[in-house]
Amino acid sequence: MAEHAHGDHGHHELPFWQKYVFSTDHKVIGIQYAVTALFFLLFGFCLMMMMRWQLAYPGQPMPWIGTLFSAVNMPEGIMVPEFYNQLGAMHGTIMVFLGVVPLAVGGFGNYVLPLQIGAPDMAFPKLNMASYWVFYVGGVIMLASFFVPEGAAQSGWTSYPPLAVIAPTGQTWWLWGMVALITSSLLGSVNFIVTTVQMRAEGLSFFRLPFFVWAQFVTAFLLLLAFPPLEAAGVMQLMDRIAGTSFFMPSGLVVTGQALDVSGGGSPLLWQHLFWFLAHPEVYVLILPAMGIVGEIVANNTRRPLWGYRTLVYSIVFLGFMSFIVWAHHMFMTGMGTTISTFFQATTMIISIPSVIILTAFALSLHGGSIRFTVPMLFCLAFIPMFAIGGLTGLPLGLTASDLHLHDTYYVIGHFHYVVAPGTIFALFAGIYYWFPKATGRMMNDALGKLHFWTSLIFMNGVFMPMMFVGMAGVSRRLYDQTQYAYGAQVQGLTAMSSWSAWLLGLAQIFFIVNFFWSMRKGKKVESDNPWQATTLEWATPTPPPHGNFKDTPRVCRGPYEYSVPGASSDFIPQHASDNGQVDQPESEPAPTPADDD
Amino acid sequence: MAESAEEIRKHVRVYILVFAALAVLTVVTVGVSYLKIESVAATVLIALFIASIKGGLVAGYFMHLVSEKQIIFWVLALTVVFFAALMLLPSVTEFSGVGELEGQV
Amino acid sequence: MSVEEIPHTVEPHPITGVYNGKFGIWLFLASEVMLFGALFSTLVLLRVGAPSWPQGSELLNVPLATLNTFVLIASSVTMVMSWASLKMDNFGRFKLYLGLTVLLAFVFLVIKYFEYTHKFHLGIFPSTSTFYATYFTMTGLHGLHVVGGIIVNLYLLFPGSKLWHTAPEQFANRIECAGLYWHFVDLVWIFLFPILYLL
Amino acid sequence: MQEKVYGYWLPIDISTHGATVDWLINWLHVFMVALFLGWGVFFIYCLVRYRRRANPDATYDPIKGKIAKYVEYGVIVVEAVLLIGLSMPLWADFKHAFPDESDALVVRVVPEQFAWNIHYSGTDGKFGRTAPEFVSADNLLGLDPDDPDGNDDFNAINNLHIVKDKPVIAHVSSKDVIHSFKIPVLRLTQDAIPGQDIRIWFEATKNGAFDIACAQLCGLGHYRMRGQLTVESEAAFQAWFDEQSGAADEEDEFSF
Ligand code: HEA
Ligand code: HEA
Ligand code: CUA
Ligand SMILES: [Cu+2]
Repeated sequence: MAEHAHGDHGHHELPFWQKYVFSTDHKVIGIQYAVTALFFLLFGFCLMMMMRWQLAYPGQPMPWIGTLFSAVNMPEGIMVPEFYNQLGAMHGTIMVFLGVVPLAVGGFGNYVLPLQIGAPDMAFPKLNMASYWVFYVGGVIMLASFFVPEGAAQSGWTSYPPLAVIAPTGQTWWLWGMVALITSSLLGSVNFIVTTVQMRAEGLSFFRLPFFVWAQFVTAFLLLLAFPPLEAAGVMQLMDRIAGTSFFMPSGLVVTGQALDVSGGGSPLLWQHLFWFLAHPEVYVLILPAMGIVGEIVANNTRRPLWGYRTLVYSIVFLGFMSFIVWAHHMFMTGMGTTISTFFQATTMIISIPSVIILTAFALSLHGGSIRFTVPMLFCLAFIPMFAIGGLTGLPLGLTASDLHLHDTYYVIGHFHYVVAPGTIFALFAGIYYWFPKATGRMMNDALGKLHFWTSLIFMNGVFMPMMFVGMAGVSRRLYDQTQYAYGAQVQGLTAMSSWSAWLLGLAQIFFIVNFFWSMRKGKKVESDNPWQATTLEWATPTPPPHGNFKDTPRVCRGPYEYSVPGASSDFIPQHASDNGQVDQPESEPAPTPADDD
Repeated sequence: MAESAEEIRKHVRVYILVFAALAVLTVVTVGVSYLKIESVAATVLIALFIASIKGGLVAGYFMHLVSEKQIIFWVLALTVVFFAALMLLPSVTEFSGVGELEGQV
Repeated sequence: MSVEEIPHTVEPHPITGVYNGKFGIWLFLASEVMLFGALFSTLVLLRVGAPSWPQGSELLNVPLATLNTFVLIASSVTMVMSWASLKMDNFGRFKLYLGLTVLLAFVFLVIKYFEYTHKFHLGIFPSTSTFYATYFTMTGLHGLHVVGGIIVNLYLLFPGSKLWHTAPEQFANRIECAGLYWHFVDLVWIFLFPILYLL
Repeated sequence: MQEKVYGYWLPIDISTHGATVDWLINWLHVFMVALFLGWGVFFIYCLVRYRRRANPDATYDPIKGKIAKYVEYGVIVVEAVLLIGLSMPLWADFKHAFPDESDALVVRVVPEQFAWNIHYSGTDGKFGRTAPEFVSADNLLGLDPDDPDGNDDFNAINNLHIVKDKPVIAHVSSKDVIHSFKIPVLRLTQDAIPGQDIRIWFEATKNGAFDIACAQLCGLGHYRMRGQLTVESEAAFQAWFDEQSGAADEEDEFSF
């Protein structure tokens, strides 16, 4: 962020704290989000690297690091099960709500979306700032919860009651934290939708929007409509914990030999419904912006238009819509009848189709391209097969008959990490490498980037591929020590392999962290405002973009990916360029109809 | 939305009418509830029906939905779809499941 | 010089026909619909699943709640009147109506306060039964929305109203948005009232 | 000869319904791998053929051709077939086509943190009434002492004994939090939800001792919530059953 200071063009000076701390500029807020989120990603990953020790070498003291922790959590360096559960729950929560969503939506969305639509800022800059700071508070609450008596939340990121209701104080903090995070996302999503609908530059009809903007737009609707039910559920779980209500507590509970003193009459499954009503759309919130980033970078680096732009757009809109009615595939094993389970299996199968189409379109975009293997492109290219593995392994989970064996095993962990880690995280890395020059005026180092890429790719697979087999063997997730079971002991070797890969993956990130900070000060300066020779509007601004973004309000004359247009003088025509004397409307485009939203 | 003062004055008359209607309907709801209708379904339906009319009046006139722009409708239509899913599916799932709710341990 | 003004804060967008704030507040209300939707869904699920469920009218104070319904409806009317007064350029009347709205909102809360404390005196708390849990949670959350509305309206009534003298249209828009929110709070109550108290 | 029970893929299957599950899992994976490899070949081909050096000028027009579309339709068809042809019937069978209670062994599975209480009805074949208020350290199930049906009931903690080739009906519930009753070799998972009584059934086809696992996070002891499934012959089972049930009866005698 400090780097950002140099690039400012110094008109109407604001005091430091208004410019960089309580800023209302979408770019500053975007960077604040991104940096905070990167910190959390690293933190969440560190939690996981600790857990991986216990998984690989159950019950053995953790060398060196183990001694840093209190005797409550790690007596003689050995992790206790409570602490393992805390780390697991917080890893999930932090990665999803404090890492990926803030980076993908808060960071990239805030920074790039207004630029790509040619807007001077977000529609509600103050709200935008509020959204960041509410997020920040949520993050602080989450972190602080590690220090309350008996530690942080330990009932999984899903916080299923009754367990979560009878859990120690950390859970209450988790709930307050979630309330803050959800509120922040809501504020953000209102802003994104209004900005996209109301503030597109002249000529930028909906079907000329970059794919990334579409992805963010659909994502915003998911955040807007899926998050409130969890907020309500969170409030109810808080009531259960604080006011002693029984929303999620059935009658007749006997905990550790004591009849529980609650009125009863609640339903534990109700929580699961409300949670997954949020959390399934949420997983698409994790993937859609990633797909958007990949779309941008693939088009840019193949030097040809994305294959089937409209199909892609329809696919993500459909994906967003469907994601609201598949949630119960997380609940197949709760005793669901045939009719309902068939309904949810069918919707789950249906929702996989648009993903297939999107991936197909990306792959077809390569055909006939002139592919530049830049660092961002490498990450995107890896995204495609990695997401495919993650997506394909979703299919056996989506059918009850196979989920019967695979539910809540490491196979599930493998499935979704393939989509979120070598999938989303790779796309986010790609986005950082890609937009870094816009934000800082300097390129990131290529050699370090390539090292980062290849090591990450290898070790990511080393972490998650073994999990598929561990899960197939039947090993449950959230298991402190799988050697307790004969079939777990059998595959312990694979688990150890995962762990070693995870630690190596951690080391591989050093390339990135060094590159990130080094390039900020010492990276090669960009020679033009458009170092990737891209078409979209964010490259039409000065570098870094000043407050207010554009020198002159851009006027858009064409679609987003006009690369290698036959007969054009260069292999790309920016969206706002009006060369060849052409001013407007090369093809007959219907007037923008904002009504066809998700 | 540059409405003339004259139009606004017309609006005001509508607001007063709506207010009256809402007041009357409130009395009706309460009144009906004292009738102690046997069928639970009927009671619920009547109550919800009246509430919907009242809600419709508020949304339609106070919130100007009757003359609102398309885009607002699209947003609301979408919301209504998911609202319906949220209202129906959890209960349907729970009560068509194979489990029986039991007081027993 | 760069472009700095955010378009359509006041002027409606030529295609959508609405200004940013109005679109934003409607989106926000859409999310509120889902928020309360989850609570209503909870009520339905718990109620259908319960072996027996009390009749609200036998446990809760229907006359007070009916009175509160009138209060809230009246405040909705004054709210919309305050906006209409602005549109008719009558700032004084606007202040009167908005002040009334805030006052009525306070009345609502005071009545609610009596209802709650009465229950507490009887030893009835949210933990008493799932019926009371839903009652207190739903009305409590609604009450918080009322408080939010009061804060916004008070702001617009006093410090915020300066805007009228510099940007009357923008100020009227703000009142409209505040009004939309306020009517929504009223609307939620219109459903809460029969569902909790009468059924 | 010792057959390998557990390995790097599915464990052995000793259930009557497991074959379908395994068939689905295996063929679905073949399909997935085929799809992935098919796409992979195309993908790699593109990367090599259309790298910048080999193809300095990109083509503007999208490639035509129907193959991608056919593949997509193919995916739809396969998914539909698997859903309608396999998953649905299996689920219907598993959830609704229960064997007759008289032909089956009926047990109640009532887990708690962190053990599996397996409630057998005893020789009288009737389960005694249970209620939370009766739960104590030596009455983990909360059997009502006044209910004669419960006298010979017994609780085989962490020990599920069943008979080979005889269907079992289990009523799965929970005393405290949600657990999940998982027996990998039976291809069985059923969440145990407090306040609900969920009926499942299965049938084992091989003798032996196998692991029962808890598949739902239930607290700090989740990882060690292991039970043992013993599948044995009718005779062996009966001997064990009579012994347990008699012992339970005697115990009750003392306490009255
Ligand atoms: C970004 C996140 C993300 C995404 C995109 C998905 C996508 C999908 N998920 Fe996943 N899922 C999660 C995150 C995600 N999931 C998480 C976090 C959990 C666990 C939560 C918890 O319990 O803690 C979970 C759990 C989960 C379950 C519950 C399992 C259980 O608990 O028993 C199920 C079941 O149906 C499921 C199904 C699916 C399906 C069918 C898709 C589909 O949308 C996938 C569609 C994609 C494809 C089918 C790929 C097609 C591609 C090709 C065919 C191209 C081929 C190749 C090349 C181009 C090279 N997921
Ligand atoms: C977005 C979501 C996300 C992401 C990205 C990850 C990433 C990873 N996860 Fe996680 N995981 C979850 C979401 C996620 N996870 C969830 C929801 C659960 C379930 C929790 C539960 O059971 O309740 C889970 C559970 C889970 C488990 C199972 C635990 C158990 O069941 O007991 C394991 C086991 O190995 C694991 C491992 C990993 C690993 C090795 C990574 C690695 O891929 C991590 C790689 C991380 C990076 C590569 C970050 C790099 C960041 C930087 C380098 C920052 C640089 C900083 C600056 C420049 C300032 N995860
Ligand atoms: Cu019991 Cu996990
Ligand atoms: Cu899902």
